[in-house]
Amino acid sequence: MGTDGGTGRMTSEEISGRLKEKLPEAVLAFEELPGTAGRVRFRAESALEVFRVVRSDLGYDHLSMVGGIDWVEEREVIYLVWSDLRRNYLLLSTRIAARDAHIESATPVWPSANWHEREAWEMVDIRFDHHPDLRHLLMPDGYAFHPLLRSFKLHEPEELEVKVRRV
Amino acid sequence: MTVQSLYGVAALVAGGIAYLLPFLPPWLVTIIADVVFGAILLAASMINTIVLIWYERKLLGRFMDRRGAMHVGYAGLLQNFADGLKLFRKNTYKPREADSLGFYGGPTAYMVSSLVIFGILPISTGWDNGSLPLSLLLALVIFSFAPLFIFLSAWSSNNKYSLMGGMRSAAQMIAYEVPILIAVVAVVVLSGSFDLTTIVSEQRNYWFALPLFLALIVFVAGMLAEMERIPFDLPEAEAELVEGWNTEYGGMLFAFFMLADYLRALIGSILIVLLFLGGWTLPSYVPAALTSFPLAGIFWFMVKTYLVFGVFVWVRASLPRVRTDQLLRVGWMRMVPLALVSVLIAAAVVAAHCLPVLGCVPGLGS
Amino acid sequence: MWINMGPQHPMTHGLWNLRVKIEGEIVKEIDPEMGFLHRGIEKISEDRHYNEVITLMDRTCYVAGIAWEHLYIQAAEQALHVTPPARALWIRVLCEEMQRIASHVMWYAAFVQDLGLMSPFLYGMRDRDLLLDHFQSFTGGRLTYEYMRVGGVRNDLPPGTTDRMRKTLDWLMDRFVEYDRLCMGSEIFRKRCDDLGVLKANDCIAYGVTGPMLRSAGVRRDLRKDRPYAIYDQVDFDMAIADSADVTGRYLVRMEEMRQSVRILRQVVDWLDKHPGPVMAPNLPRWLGAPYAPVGREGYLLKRNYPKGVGLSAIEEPHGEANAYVVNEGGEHPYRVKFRSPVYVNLSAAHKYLVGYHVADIPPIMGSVDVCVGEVDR
Amino acid sequence: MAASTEPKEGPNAAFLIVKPMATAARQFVKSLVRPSTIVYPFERLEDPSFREEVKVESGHPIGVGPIWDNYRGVHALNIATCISCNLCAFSCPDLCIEMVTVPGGDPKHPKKCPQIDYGKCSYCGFCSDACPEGCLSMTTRYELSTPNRSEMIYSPQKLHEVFERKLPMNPIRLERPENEDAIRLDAPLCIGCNACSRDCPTSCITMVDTPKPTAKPGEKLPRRIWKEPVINDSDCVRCGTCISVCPKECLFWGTHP
Amino acid sequence: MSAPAKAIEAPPTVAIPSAGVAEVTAPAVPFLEIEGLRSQQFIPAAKEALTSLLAERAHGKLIRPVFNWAGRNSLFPLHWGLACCAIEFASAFGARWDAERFGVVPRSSPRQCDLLIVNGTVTWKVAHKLITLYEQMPEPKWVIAMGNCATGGGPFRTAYSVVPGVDKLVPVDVYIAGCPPRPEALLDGILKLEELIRERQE
Repeated sequence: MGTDGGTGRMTSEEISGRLKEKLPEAVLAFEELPGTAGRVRFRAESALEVFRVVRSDLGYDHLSMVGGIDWVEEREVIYLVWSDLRRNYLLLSTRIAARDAHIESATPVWPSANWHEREAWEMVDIRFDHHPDLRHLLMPDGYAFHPLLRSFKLHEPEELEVKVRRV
Repeated sequence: MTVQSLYGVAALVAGGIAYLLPFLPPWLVTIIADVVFGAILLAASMINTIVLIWYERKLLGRFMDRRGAMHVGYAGLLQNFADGLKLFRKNTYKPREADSLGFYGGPTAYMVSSLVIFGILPISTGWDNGSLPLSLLLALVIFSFAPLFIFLSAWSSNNKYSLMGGMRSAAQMIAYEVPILIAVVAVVVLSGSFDLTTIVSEQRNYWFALPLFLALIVFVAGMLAEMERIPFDLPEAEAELVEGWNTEYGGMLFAFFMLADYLRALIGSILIVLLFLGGWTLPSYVPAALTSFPLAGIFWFMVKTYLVFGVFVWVRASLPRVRTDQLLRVGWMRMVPLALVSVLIAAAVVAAHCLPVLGCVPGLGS
Repeated sequence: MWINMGPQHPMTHGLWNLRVKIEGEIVKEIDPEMGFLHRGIEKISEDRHYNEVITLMDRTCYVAGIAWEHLYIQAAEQALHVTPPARALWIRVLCEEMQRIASHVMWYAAFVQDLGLMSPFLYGMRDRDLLLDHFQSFTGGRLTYEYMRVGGVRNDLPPGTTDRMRKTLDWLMDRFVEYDRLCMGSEIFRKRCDDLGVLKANDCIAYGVTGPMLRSAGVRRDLRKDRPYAIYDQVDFDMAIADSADVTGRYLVRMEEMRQSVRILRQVVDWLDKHPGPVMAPNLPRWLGAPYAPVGREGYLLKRNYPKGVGLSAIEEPHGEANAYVVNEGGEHPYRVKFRSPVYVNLSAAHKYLVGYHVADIPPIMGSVDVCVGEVDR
Repeated sequence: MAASTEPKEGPNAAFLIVKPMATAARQFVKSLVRPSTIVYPFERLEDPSFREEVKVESGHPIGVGPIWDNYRGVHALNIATCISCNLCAFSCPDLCIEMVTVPGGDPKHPKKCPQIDYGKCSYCGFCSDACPEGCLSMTTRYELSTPNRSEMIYSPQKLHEVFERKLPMNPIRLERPENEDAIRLDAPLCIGCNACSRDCPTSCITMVDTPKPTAKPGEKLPRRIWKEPVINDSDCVRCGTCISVCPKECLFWGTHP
Repeated sequence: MSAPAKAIEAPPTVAIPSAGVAEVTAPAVPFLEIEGLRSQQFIPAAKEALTSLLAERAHGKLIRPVFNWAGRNSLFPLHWGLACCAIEFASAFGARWDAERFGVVPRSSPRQCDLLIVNGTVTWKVAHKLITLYEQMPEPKWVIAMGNCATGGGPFRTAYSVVPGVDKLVPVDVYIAGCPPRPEALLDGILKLEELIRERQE
């Protein structure tokens, strides 16, 4: 969807080529995704390298969001990054096993990942290693559940009992 | 003792005193007269204050393109009486860790110190309760007690916001008291007296606002700070300190604060009218019909006071709040020089009067 | 001394807690505490049909409801492979720009009130009500519109809307002058706001700060220009940029954005007058519920094997850049909906622009961020 | 290309505050004539006097024209035309609509009409969009405060009272789409049980005889009634009741022929 | 200067002092009509007023209605914005609806409030703070649940973090339906509450 003709813009092929060249093992696949430059699937173990390359070599200096998706057996972490130079988005995604899901934190590369990762941890139960401050953000401290897991079901609350105010 | 028996006792005492009046010794009658006078003054000032609140609400409403209180009583006139009665009935909680003496004593002293000034201010010819030679100084001194009581009540209510509000109140005092006093010096130089009645009568030919316009500006700004109104309402800055120093106060104690605030606003307006706008007099060249009807003095006095207060409301509707350091800077770097200049102007006017050539300038003292 | 500013505090404009460590009147350390309004919107969305999520979007960001509808709808349409007709796109841009003005006016009202000046609050709410009246005239709601549907918008504009809109825009342009006189024309305002809450460009980018805060630092990024969605490449407008990176800069950027929005709206209204047409995509599958509300028995869709998809959208919301990520796994409900709230990220950088200033500066700085807790906590 | 954000109003006066105070004073004079406040219980925005164009000239931004017709307030239900199709309840995202029995139906097939809990309703209008008969629509009434939580549950009769008060209703009703999905029959599964035809709210399903096939040797014919439903698509409101009552799941949503 | 010139016929029960009457000088209070107070009608009038005031029903007939009138006409809501309804709450205080017409002025400190308008979704995280605020308000106090979230959780009632109705936490006096209610609906709710307070005085 991004318009062409600006300076410093790269086509998706160039990006994927650069990624493959820099990180031949970490990058698993490069897919087309409308509205973005593409979707990079990478190996979770080498997350930090991928982040560094995407940020410094490819120039994606703005991290838009970090999200977690629960695919029951495994969990997916998505990173949406934007480059002011290229004027487009790039989606990084990786899958990790649901059992003891953990991945390296992106905060050294993008400081704005801090709250996103806190939220992803408390909602989808993905632990971010070396995160500076991994505690509850939206739920109260000590909340034991991870609501955005598929196993967490919502239900209608029980009927209201209306108290009568004393006069 | 029930409420009913209180009524009874009060009525009995009042009836008895009225009945016994002719037979009492003169000193006692004087005391009773003073008490009655004081009570009437109290009632008058209270009613005036409450009407002032109504006036501000209505005026502020129009400045803000709305109507203000209008459904309680005719045009909302009874709104503030309802507020007062409601606050009178409300519970008053004292926070557990609060200091009793300061928590209850602070608002009371604040209220009382504001009320006392009304005993000093002259209202019209013959309504001056005896002219005191230093009534201006006395009024200003009592007027500047308030930050002490504010700080007292703020500290004793054991709340961080209150404490910060009290600290600000005490800190900003040094920003405005000095320029106010220097501006007053200009008035005193021009009028040659510390007596408010004399100051007013000195303005029979022209108001001091004309030569001392700079002093008027300084005095108005200082009074805004003294009354803790926008743009200088730092101690109760609602945006950052929830309600400032009265955060922990509810019920009647809060009503005391509100009333005393507006009492002080009234006093501030009255002081401006007395010092700069000719008090209850009009310049001697206005038609006599304007000043000859009964109670003309009080009428013009009230009109001026309410207009001056209207200016305060206008300022409130159009200016944001300054910061503490900015208030200090304004006080010392702008208001003090302006006040000093106005003292020089006053001295120049007096000197000009002393010169034989210009001695014909009317009304420059005697 | 640690102070809790919130959750009930006039500064917060919502439901969050700013813990501040002060020495004297100087802020030394801060710790925002969020989540007091966490309503689990992303979770509830997984239990709803695609169109039913729209009712949640209005409530996600309650000052810019229709912008969030637009955000979600774009992602959902991409995930569901639906293309709306052109007129629907223009109407959506009309809504979004109106909402931008309404949101900025609301921001103006609240922000200036933080500085102790009350009348702009009243003026702002008054002028915002005009825009809400327009919204009400064609969506039927004042704050919660429920107007957009997958594949278009619910209904066309009623006759006369565009003419009334032009008059309102003229009125608003006059009011913007008034706003500027009250703020920029006031020395106290300038003294309060200049060099306050400075967040330089490199910090903005590092912490992901977007929107007027970013543009006030001189960074030229506006998704409407850089990644034109809907029909923003067909309208003519300028990006509002300031260089001061402080509260005054944010004020100026927002005021200029309102003027540019009026400019966009005038073009959109002219276009809408000339190009009547359908506002809903034809041949939508019935279970998408357009124009009907979503109707379905549980599981009937499973027989149908609808193609899967992923939708990603990004819009320049009044507060900044918002993203939505919708995963369609072929079911009636979205498998996962993930949002990126701009205020959320702007708040997470709060220690960068709050520490070192006075306590009295916290309300204007936080006011200039334009906090909407609904979209932060979701 | 960037717009200039230079301050359009600089602080010009040496002493500071002239412009804002002049602005406030102008507003004061304007609102002395008539403030933009609506004296609510006595004046209402939905009154005809406010249905005028915006009065820019006089400075009173009250009302921008006929804004009220489309407002979504309390529902109005015409019980007489309600066909008990359940579509409103199914379309409600907040699950605030419950179908309750009202008098008027036969004992075997009781008439059910929506009962709306206004403590849950989010006024999205999906139910009135879904209503095939136009009997459930939204009025512009918005005053719903009550001291009792239970009074916020509006029974069908109460909703009918709202209807009888002839309040203005939402004028924009959505047209049915051209090519609508329709209900189709998976014929080999059908057992001819008549459940769909019996429960169809619009009686658009008729059971017609199907020829009983002759059994081949060794083959056992299914035990069934040799009838099949035929759906009249023009009368069908696509409520899906037949699908939910079908014991054999032989009805399904199909595309329009 | 005028001494009590007129001879006063004192009631017989009060003994007249013999000396010092002539020397009493009136105080310099120009506006106090002492003469009028001295009239003989004063004592019976005071007696009558006393008896009527002392009566048990006077309290109920005079004092309580006055305070009730005061209480219902000056409801100070707590300045607290929770969610979407807070925007409409603010609109109600805006220029167009101007809730201050009814004496409704928001205060930021719960000590000075007597009306808690719960204008939005209450989550479990904020629940105990809401209760604290309610308890900090001095009696008499009232609660309005504004909007569906406060009434019953609204569209979010199934969520894991939302209190399904604020009446589980504090006693609610008036519910206002709407999502969010229009500012008029809020004003209507406040007027309903005023009616409720009037009814409850008996």
